[in-house]
Amino acid sequence: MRDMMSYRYHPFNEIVELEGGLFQLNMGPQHPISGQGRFIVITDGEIVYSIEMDIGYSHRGIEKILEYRNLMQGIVPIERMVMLDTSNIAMGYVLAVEKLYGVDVPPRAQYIRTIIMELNRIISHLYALGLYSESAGWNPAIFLWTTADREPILDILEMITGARWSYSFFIPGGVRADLPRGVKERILTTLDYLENRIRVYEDSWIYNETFRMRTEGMGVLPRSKAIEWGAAGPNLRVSGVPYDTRKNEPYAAYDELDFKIVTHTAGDSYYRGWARVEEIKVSIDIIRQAIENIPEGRIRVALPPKPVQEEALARVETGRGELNVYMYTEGRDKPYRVKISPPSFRNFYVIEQLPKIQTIRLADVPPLIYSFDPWFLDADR
Amino acid sequence: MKPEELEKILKEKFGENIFSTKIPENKRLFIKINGDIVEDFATFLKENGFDMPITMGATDFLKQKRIEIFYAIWSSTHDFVVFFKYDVPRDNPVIKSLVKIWSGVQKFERETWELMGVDIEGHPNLKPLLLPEDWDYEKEGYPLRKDFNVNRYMSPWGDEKQ
Amino acid sequence: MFKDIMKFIEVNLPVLIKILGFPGLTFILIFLIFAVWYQRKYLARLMTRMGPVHAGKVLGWLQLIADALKLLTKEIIIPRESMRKIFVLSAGTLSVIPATAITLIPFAKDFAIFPIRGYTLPLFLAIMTLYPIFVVLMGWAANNKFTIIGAFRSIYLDVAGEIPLILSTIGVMIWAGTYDIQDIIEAQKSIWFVFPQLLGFIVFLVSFMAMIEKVPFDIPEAEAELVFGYKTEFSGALFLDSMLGDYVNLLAWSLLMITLYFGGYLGPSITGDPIIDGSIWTLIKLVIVVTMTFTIMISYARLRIDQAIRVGWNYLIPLAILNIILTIFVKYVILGGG
Amino acid sequence: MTKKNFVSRIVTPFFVVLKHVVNQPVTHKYPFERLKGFSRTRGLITLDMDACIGCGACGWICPDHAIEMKIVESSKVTHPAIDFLKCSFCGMCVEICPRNALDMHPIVEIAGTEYKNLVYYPEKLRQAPNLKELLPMLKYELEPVITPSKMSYIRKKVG
Repeated sequence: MRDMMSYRYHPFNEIVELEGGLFQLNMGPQHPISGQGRFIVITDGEIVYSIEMDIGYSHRGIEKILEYRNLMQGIVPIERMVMLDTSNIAMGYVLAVEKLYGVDVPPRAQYIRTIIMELNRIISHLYALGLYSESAGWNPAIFLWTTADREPILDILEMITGARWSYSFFIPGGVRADLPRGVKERILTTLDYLENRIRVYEDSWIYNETFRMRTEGMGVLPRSKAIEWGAAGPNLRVSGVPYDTRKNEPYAAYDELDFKIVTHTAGDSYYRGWARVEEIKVSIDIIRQAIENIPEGRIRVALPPKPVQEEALARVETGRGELNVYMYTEGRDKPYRVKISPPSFRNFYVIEQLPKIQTIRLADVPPLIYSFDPWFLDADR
Repeated sequence: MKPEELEKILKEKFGENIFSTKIPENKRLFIKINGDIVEDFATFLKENGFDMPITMGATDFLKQKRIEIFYAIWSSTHDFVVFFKYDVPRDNPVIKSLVKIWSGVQKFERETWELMGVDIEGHPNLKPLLLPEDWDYEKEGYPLRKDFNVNRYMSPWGDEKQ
Repeated sequence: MFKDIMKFIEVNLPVLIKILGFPGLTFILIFLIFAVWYQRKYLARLMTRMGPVHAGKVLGWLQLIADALKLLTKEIIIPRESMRKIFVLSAGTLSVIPATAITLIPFAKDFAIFPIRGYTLPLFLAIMTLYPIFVVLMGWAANNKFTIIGAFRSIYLDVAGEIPLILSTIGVMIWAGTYDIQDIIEAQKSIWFVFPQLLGFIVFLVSFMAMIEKVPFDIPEAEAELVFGYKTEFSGALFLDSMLGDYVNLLAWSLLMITLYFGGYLGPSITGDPIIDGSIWTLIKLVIVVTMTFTIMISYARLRIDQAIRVGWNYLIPLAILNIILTIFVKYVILGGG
Repeated sequence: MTKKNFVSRIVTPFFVVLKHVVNQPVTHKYPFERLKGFSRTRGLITLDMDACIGCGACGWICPDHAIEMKIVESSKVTHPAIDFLKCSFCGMCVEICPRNALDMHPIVEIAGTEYKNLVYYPEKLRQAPNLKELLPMLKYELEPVITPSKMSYIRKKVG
């Protein structure tokens, strides 16, 4: 059909001299800031002409694995897509199955799901803040503070679900267990502690002159381009598109809780970081409301034997952005085809296109990339 | 605009080329269209405010000898998703790239080309994306196809040898 | 032959003790070990973690010696296409320059290695300006794309950092009315120069961070994209030398800051013997300045090279000149000339 | 853009960082201290051989095919053997077992130098090894970070 084998990548971490004084810089998988992937930067030493995100290093073929797992087993592989907010990712899969089988989940399960998803979103945003500050050249203080501040939340989640990150707590039809005793008071106290810590992050990070100088006006994503290239999550909202899946297409208990969408029109790297801190505050509100008026009742409902729909597209707001799960089934217990469109996959495309519309310096490449909160495992599937 | 109104407009414009439409819930419109009219169907959607591509992929139907290509486009003005799909013969699938209309689908098409083996015309940079560079398509086959032999990758249980 | 050496030692024993002893070689080595250990423990404490604990029962002090030994035993890799001699020599001489500058600093009244009087402050600054030249030599000799970029950035930064620093020291010289470091300290008996010279101190502090290349100005070794800048090619003992160079540079500049702004060895007497008192006070102030440096190092983001230069040229140099004018105005017009 | 003026944006980070000196380090010195798990923590799986009727439901539900049914001489039925290299501790086997024969303990110190000794046959699954045996250097187990005493401190401080 065509000869794919002829395409040869350059070996890792090698600087390749191109013509016209340019050289190709491989910030390869072994680079201190690149994470599990590689980005190839073509630059002349100062100005970056093209960034290419080379993904695929941790491609496990989750879409193929899901075709060999029944609906209950499918939760565990899909959580491995992003270790940071597994409950949001699992919610995507579970929502798609519930749409196929037309299940209406009891309200108490919906509230428990919302609490766990918001707790998970806080963890994911905190980790993203840590990585972003590290890439902007910070000594790893903020990274370690955020890691230390995630511990109380991980304890709560371990108390409820039994695991620190791979909860596999949501199943099609509800949740696996009810809230244990004493978790309500512990959550409220931890949220107070977190609110106190958020003020510290604002003072020492967001309203910090050197950070503002370093990231303001850098990597501006205009509204039209954000929509055309398909940015996802805070990166979209900060460029002036007020789209939040929890608000536009409410799932779980989001329609009964009122919260504001964090939006801005500047669309540069500074505000992508700022938006994540604001979203942590919004998540804290949501958890407080959910904890206050959580209804009593059942936590789980059995799936009907036969699916009502043949195919369904579920959209869920994960920490990194909006995850779309398309599922096609032929009535058997294993889904026939699951297509996952992760947020980082689309954010990487936006990162690759940005140098075409704006001059970006070599020193700005890591903060620019980490302002999009990239997650190579998420993009690789 | 609501999904029902768009459905009516599309029915008038494309008539019999639209095989089936479905509105399972308030913000979705599933459409099955004929493969030939994809280009102007897409441009028509783009003019009506459907500007953000969110998913693009392909499903392999081994028994019916066809591959179903699907696109999902969200509209920032009408705030709902159009999910249109069309069929392509399975033995030699060739589709036209929609990158000129929605540049966001470029990476999705690249991935579909690589994993499903669907040849795409007019795509700016068809390079391997997820699979290793030395992936031998003749011996291994395309991963997302149903006739892909998965057992080679199953690791044995415990201490039994393969 | 042996007899003359013995005679030579007896004749200038006190100077030898000073050179090899307190303000000289052993002090610098001990300071290196202390500074690196203190940095790791203090930064760890700020990041709410432990820092080295296990090596050496008490607070992991043995960790540094273990690191040093590890580095010394590592094999020295010299890149094939680099200039061999310059590559090896430049790393070694990096710490010599700030060490020679420290000899001028008095740790107590008339207690400096070279107790010369007269133009000691300009001499100190003249020696310290040699440091960036050797850094560039290192980067250039390694002949690797990363280190060359790192070396160039180091030149831009040093130019942008040094001029405001020297201008702010001029402010101090005018205020004290002398060129000599010891006289400047004596003039601070009434009040430390930090308060009258506050504007000059701010300029000095910012360019001080630029000179010792710590965050927010540690662009030459920005790990983020250049994988450690001009020190990338050094391994084993050479890496230890360049690290030594860094910390002695930090020692030299912080000693200058203490003498100019925090009244060098002045302070209420503890043991009565002026030499010991002066040294204790100098060391206390040194620890405070080093702590402040590490805190600054951790609480700001790294600036891009063009931003750092813009800060240097657009803000620091005008401020320094303004400071000089103000000092002249206040000293000669209001106070009628000291 | 920011609610604070220019000078405070330079000075406040310094003092915010300095205030952290008083905080206690949060590091656990692992082999000597260990984080105590909760009642629901999903760790080592143990099997009650008498209750197990060998139905194989756990083997069927396991998402990672980590459970195989093995013949045991001393009992008439087959019992599950777990390959802990594949197990992802999702706890579905424990949940689906009709006789509640499988149980999970907050022990996560499952390690082995060889592939073989990570495959637990039914006899080895019978009783959970106690912690002292796994971690000889263990001095004490730590309460989770937000302990009841710390909760009261936070509530007082935050008010």
